[in-house]
Amino acid sequence: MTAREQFGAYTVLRAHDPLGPQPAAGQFYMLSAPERWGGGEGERPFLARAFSVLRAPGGSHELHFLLEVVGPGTRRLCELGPGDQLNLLGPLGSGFRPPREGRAPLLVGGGVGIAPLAIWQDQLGPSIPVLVGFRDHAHARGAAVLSEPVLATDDGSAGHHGPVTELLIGELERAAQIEVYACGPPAMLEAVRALCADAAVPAQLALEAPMACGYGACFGCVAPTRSGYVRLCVDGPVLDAAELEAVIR
Amino acid sequence: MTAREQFGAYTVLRAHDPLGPQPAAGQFYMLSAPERWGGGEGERPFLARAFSVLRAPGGSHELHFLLEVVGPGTRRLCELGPGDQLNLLGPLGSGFRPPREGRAPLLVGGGVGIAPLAIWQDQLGPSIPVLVGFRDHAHARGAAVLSEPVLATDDGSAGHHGPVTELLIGELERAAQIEVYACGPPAMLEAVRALCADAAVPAQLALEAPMACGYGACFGCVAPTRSGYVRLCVDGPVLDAAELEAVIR
Amino acid sequence: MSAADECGGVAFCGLRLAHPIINASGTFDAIAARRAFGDELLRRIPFAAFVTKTVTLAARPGNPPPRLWELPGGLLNSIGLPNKGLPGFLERDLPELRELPLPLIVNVMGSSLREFVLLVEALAGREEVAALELNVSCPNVKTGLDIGAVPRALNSLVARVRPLSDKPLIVKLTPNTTDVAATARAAEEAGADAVSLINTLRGMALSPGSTEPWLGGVTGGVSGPAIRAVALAQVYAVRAAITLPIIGMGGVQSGQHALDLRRAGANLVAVGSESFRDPAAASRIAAEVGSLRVSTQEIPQTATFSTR
Amino acid sequence: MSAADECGGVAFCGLRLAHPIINASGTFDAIAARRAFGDELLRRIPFAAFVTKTVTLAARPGNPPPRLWELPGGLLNSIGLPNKGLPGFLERDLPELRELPLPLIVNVMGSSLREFVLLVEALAGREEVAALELNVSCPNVKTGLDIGAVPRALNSLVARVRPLSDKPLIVKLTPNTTDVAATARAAEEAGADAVSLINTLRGMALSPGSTEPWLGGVTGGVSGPAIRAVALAQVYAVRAAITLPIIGMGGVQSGQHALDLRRAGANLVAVGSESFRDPAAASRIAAEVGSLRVSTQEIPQTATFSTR
Ligand SMILES: Cc1cc2nc3c(=O)[nH]c(=O)nc-3n(C[C@H](O)[C@H](O)[C@H](O)COP(=O)(O)OP(=O)(O)OC[C@H]3O[C@@H](n4cnc5c(N)ncnc54)[C@H](O)[C@@H]3O)c2cc1C
Ligand SMILES: Cc1cc2nc3c(=O)[nH]c(=O)nc-3n(C[C@H](O)[C@H](O)[C@H](O)COP(=O)(O)OP(=O)(O)OC[C@H]3O[C@@H](n4cnc5c(N)ncnc54)[C@H](O)[C@@H]3O)c2cc1C
Ligand SMILES: Cc1cc2nc3c(=O)[nH]c(=O)nc-3n(C[C@H](O)[C@H](O)[C@H](O)COP(=O)(O)O)c2cc1C
Ligand SMILES: Cc1cc2nc3c(=O)[nH]c(=O)nc-3n(C[C@H](O)[C@H](O)[C@H](O)COP(=O)(O)O)c2cc1C
Ligand code: FES
Ligand code: FES
Repeated sequence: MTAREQFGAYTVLRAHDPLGPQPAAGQFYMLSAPERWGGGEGERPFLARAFSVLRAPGGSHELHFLLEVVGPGTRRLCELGPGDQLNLLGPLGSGFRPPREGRAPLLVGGGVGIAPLAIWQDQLGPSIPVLVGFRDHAHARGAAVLSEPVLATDDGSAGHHGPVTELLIGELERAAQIEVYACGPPAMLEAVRALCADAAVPAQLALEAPMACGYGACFGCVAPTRSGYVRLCVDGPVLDAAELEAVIR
Repeated sequence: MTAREQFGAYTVLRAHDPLGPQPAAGQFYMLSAPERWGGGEGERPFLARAFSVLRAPGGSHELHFLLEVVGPGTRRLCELGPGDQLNLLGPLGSGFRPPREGRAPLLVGGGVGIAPLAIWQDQLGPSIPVLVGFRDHAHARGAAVLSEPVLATDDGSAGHHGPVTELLIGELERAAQIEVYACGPPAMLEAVRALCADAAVPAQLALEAPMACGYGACFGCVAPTRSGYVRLCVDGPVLDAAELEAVIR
Repeated sequence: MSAADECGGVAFCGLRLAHPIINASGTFDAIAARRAFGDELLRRIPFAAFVTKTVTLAARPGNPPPRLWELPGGLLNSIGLPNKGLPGFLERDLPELRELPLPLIVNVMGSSLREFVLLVEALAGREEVAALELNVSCPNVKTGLDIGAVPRALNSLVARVRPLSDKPLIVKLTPNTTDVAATARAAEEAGADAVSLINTLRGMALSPGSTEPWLGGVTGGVSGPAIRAVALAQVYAVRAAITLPIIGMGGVQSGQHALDLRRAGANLVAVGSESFRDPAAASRIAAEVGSLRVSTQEIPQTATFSTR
Repeated sequence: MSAADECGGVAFCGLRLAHPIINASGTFDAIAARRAFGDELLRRIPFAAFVTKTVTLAARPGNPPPRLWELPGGLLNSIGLPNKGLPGFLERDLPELRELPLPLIVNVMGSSLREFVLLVEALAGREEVAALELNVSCPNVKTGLDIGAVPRALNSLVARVRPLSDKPLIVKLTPNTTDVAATARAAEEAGADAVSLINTLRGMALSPGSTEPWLGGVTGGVSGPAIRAVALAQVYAVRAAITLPIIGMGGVQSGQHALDLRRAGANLVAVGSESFRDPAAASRIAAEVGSLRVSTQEIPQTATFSTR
């Protein structure tokens, strides 16, 4: 761990990974703390936790992650400070693919789901538009990790008052010119999927599922697709929206 | 927790217990830390741990304990510092009984077993003789909790070179005038028991056994006596040597 | 206590209990606890009914020590059912236990059908006794396992002792079985009034650095959080199989855990190993169940114990 | 690797293994791991033999999600044996798995005697396959339980498939039974070459704040440290009952745990859930076993364990 920063309700952890490969946007790591994490004595958290790469500044060998505390694992990780060890396994999974010929990327994020959009924007360029939705003002402060985000909040405390998908609807007028990249809670992703499907806009969705291993060993992280269950850790987490009947749960 | 002090290989923990009753010498408490101790998530240490009262200065509502780190429970407790909460249940068990008519107390301790002898000496008076044995110099520094201890060490680094029972043998010349109070490892207690039995000297032995509850609920802490198994937490930990065939384990 | 008020009373086999939390057999000795904590215990006993440790016909010394081993999330015990035997229980323990302001459930175990008959007959007429629990599931004693794990044998046992007493008859099922629903059905068909589960899972530990078993009893029983998921599965399976009331137990440490067992089908919930960690744990758990049920933020006052 | 050098080789059913640590079926997908970690995996695979996830006759999608729930000291899974089915396995997986520089053990499960026969027949002639493991113990699939828990049924099954193949036949016993020694004896008498245990214990979790089961498959299997003491007891009981080699597993997280299982009677030790926490865990464990053996002189050399 090299640094820990707070962005409203979110925590950014920075870690030094001198030997690891450069991750692609949309890939993730399994993180755990070496102490007070299972470690032979069996407490919960027991399994490592999955986190998208927020940012991996070229040449720095640094990895940044954006965390929201929702349970014992995220709580424990957010206690770590500079100098503490952080166990990491990755990069894992397959990330975002470049947009189809003739289409410009449009990024859409909800809550902590903005994480993979930051590294994607780093690669695509800071002027790539990104629409982001948050619960409230404290969460909206997380938008600071992005370049020129267009904001929406559920409670109207910052930006557009309403779900981020209302912002997306406006953009779908350019249906023939865009490709959507989205990450966020299931309900948001399902709304994005349905809107894009109706507008015939291709979309790449970064999904989530509870993961025990992150490298295809447990078959625990499946999502239903048109061709059956797929393991999100090896066949995702980014899936083409066309593969999905719906984003569930 | 009000203070933590180091005596060589031993740690003294002081805790404030404003509402608790005054413990008797030889009684014990079950101690645990409120955090990182089972607490709904199931790590080890899971059960509380038993510790003799080292000292309970009258009127101070303070309890002192002497700990040697031997595993996860003692390690965790010795991490606590002033201001940290300490869970305690007690005083538990029955302590030392006064010496029989016409006999003067002689205290004999081994290692961390000196703990209950300190509070007993506090009550009986600082001139009561106490013989103590330790592994080596670092452990012998624990003797500082006693008043005018006569020392023995296994490696000869302090005091008599040999087991504390060799010091006891000399004292047994006054067989008709003394009553022995002993606490220490099983092998030492067994030697004390056998020597006292041979010399017809009454002895009270503070025994140990792994304890799950400390208040008679689990039947886990039994020691074999002439009248069958007894629970050390409620029928001890101090037993009359005459009740024992031998101190085992 | 306030937990009881908030929960409202609970009916169980004709008994009226203040709240749904009782103790698990063998994990709380009210007589020893009264010695340790004084008469205050009688007023503040954290359970809504008191279950005795298993009583056998003849006195038993229990297993040689060591009897305990700590596990990740629990403990392993081979206590071996030490008890004074039926005559000792009737003469020495029962007079003390009747002073508890609670319904008394006596847990018994025989090493043969005949012993079970003698035990039930002897207790049938004691008005101090509110209900009987048959331990057919203790993993440390061969007979318990055999009877409790074979539906046919269990049916015969329960059918044989059923007519001997009007008192509610609770059958404590063994968890070390392939199909706990089948044994629950056997108990129901034979006329049991309730079942309780789960007892401990058979487990073992080796002495550090040796091939010798650590426990004096060689194998022991696993209890505590480590068995909670197994308990939930078995209670759920039994609830689907029978309509009798169920006493659920296994790794309960909080009101949430108790509520989960109730949601899985238990009517009462017993607290076992958690009482070792805190003698007042059941009181806290009952209060938590109460507040979870009425969904209030305020945690009622719970009992704590101090020794005198 | 050094673990192998320090341990010396291990003989198991005629196979020569570099060390005594293998993977538990269904807890390591070598094909997916190679995609994730690259060809380096082939050189650094932490096991001394590779056991496949259970293969069934027809392809199975597995259970609906959620499939995982974390426990104090372990996890609960209801994966539901997703796999490509026998034809898919032979065509797509086997060519990739044969590239592993390790003996390959194929784990199979049928939903009937006939399916088991077809599975064993189909694999009997494949020289890529070093041994077969019969999964008669998966708690998520009804048939597995039924056959594996009834000694007579298990005996018939093993006796029926035994003549179909010269390959070592390992029977993976169910732990959800009253008497695992009886099922082990049934497997031995029917001609099995080894047994493996324990599979997961049946467990369950509820969705937070609801009476609905959390897992898509309703109940699941408990694995990890929470079941370690149960595994030790069952391996010990089986060792006392049979002379066949045993593959012990359940909650192994360290060389000490592996050594404990060996001391209780296991010849090989399989690492399961711990690999989820760290894909190289088995490699560390093998190294720890090696160094523990060297430094602990009093441990007797077993027949199956010789230095080369
Ligand atoms: C590919 C991927 C990328 C991700 N990227 C990010 C990211 O960049 N930033 C981020 O903050 N998060 C990210 N997540 C989510 C993150 O992994 C989870 O928030 C984290 O695992 C939660 O762990 P926890 O221990 O804090 O909470 P948990 O206690 O595990 O709770 C999380 C949820 O799990 C359920 N739950 C509760 N108890 C249990 C239990 N015992 N067993 C199983 N489930 C339970 C509940 O629904 C609960 O709300 C990502 C997930 C995936 C799969
Ligand atoms: C009445 C009484 C008074 C005591 N007074 C004192 C005192 O004043 N000062 C003091 O320092 N100590 C005292 N003790 C001893 C103290 O309780 C133990 O040292 C303590 O419980 C050790 O806990 P641990 O977690 O540190 O070590 P543990 O890991 O519990 O190890 C202690 C020993 O237990 C065994 N062990 C190892 N693993 C396990 C396991 N999983 N389950 C069970 N046993 C295991 C081993 O033999 C090991 O050496 C007293 C004990 C009693 C009963
Ligand atoms: C130390 C100990 C002693 C026990 N003694 C008995 C007993 O005498 N009779 C009985 O029926 N169950 C006995 N049990 C089993 C408990 O009643 C209970 O079924 C089991 O411990 C599971 O609950 P828990 O996880 O809350 O402890 C005992 C359990 C423990 C831990
Ligand atoms: C996610 C998961 C999937 C499993 N799949 C299988 C399987 O397909 N076939 C099988 O025989 N056992 C399966 N098992 C059981 C393991 O092989 C092993 O018996 C059990 O997990 C105990 O070992 P552990 O505690 O080290 O995980 C699975 C276990 C887990 C946790
Ligand atoms: S997390 Fe284990 S297979 Fe995906
Ligand atoms: S420690 Fe539980 S009875 Fe003594």
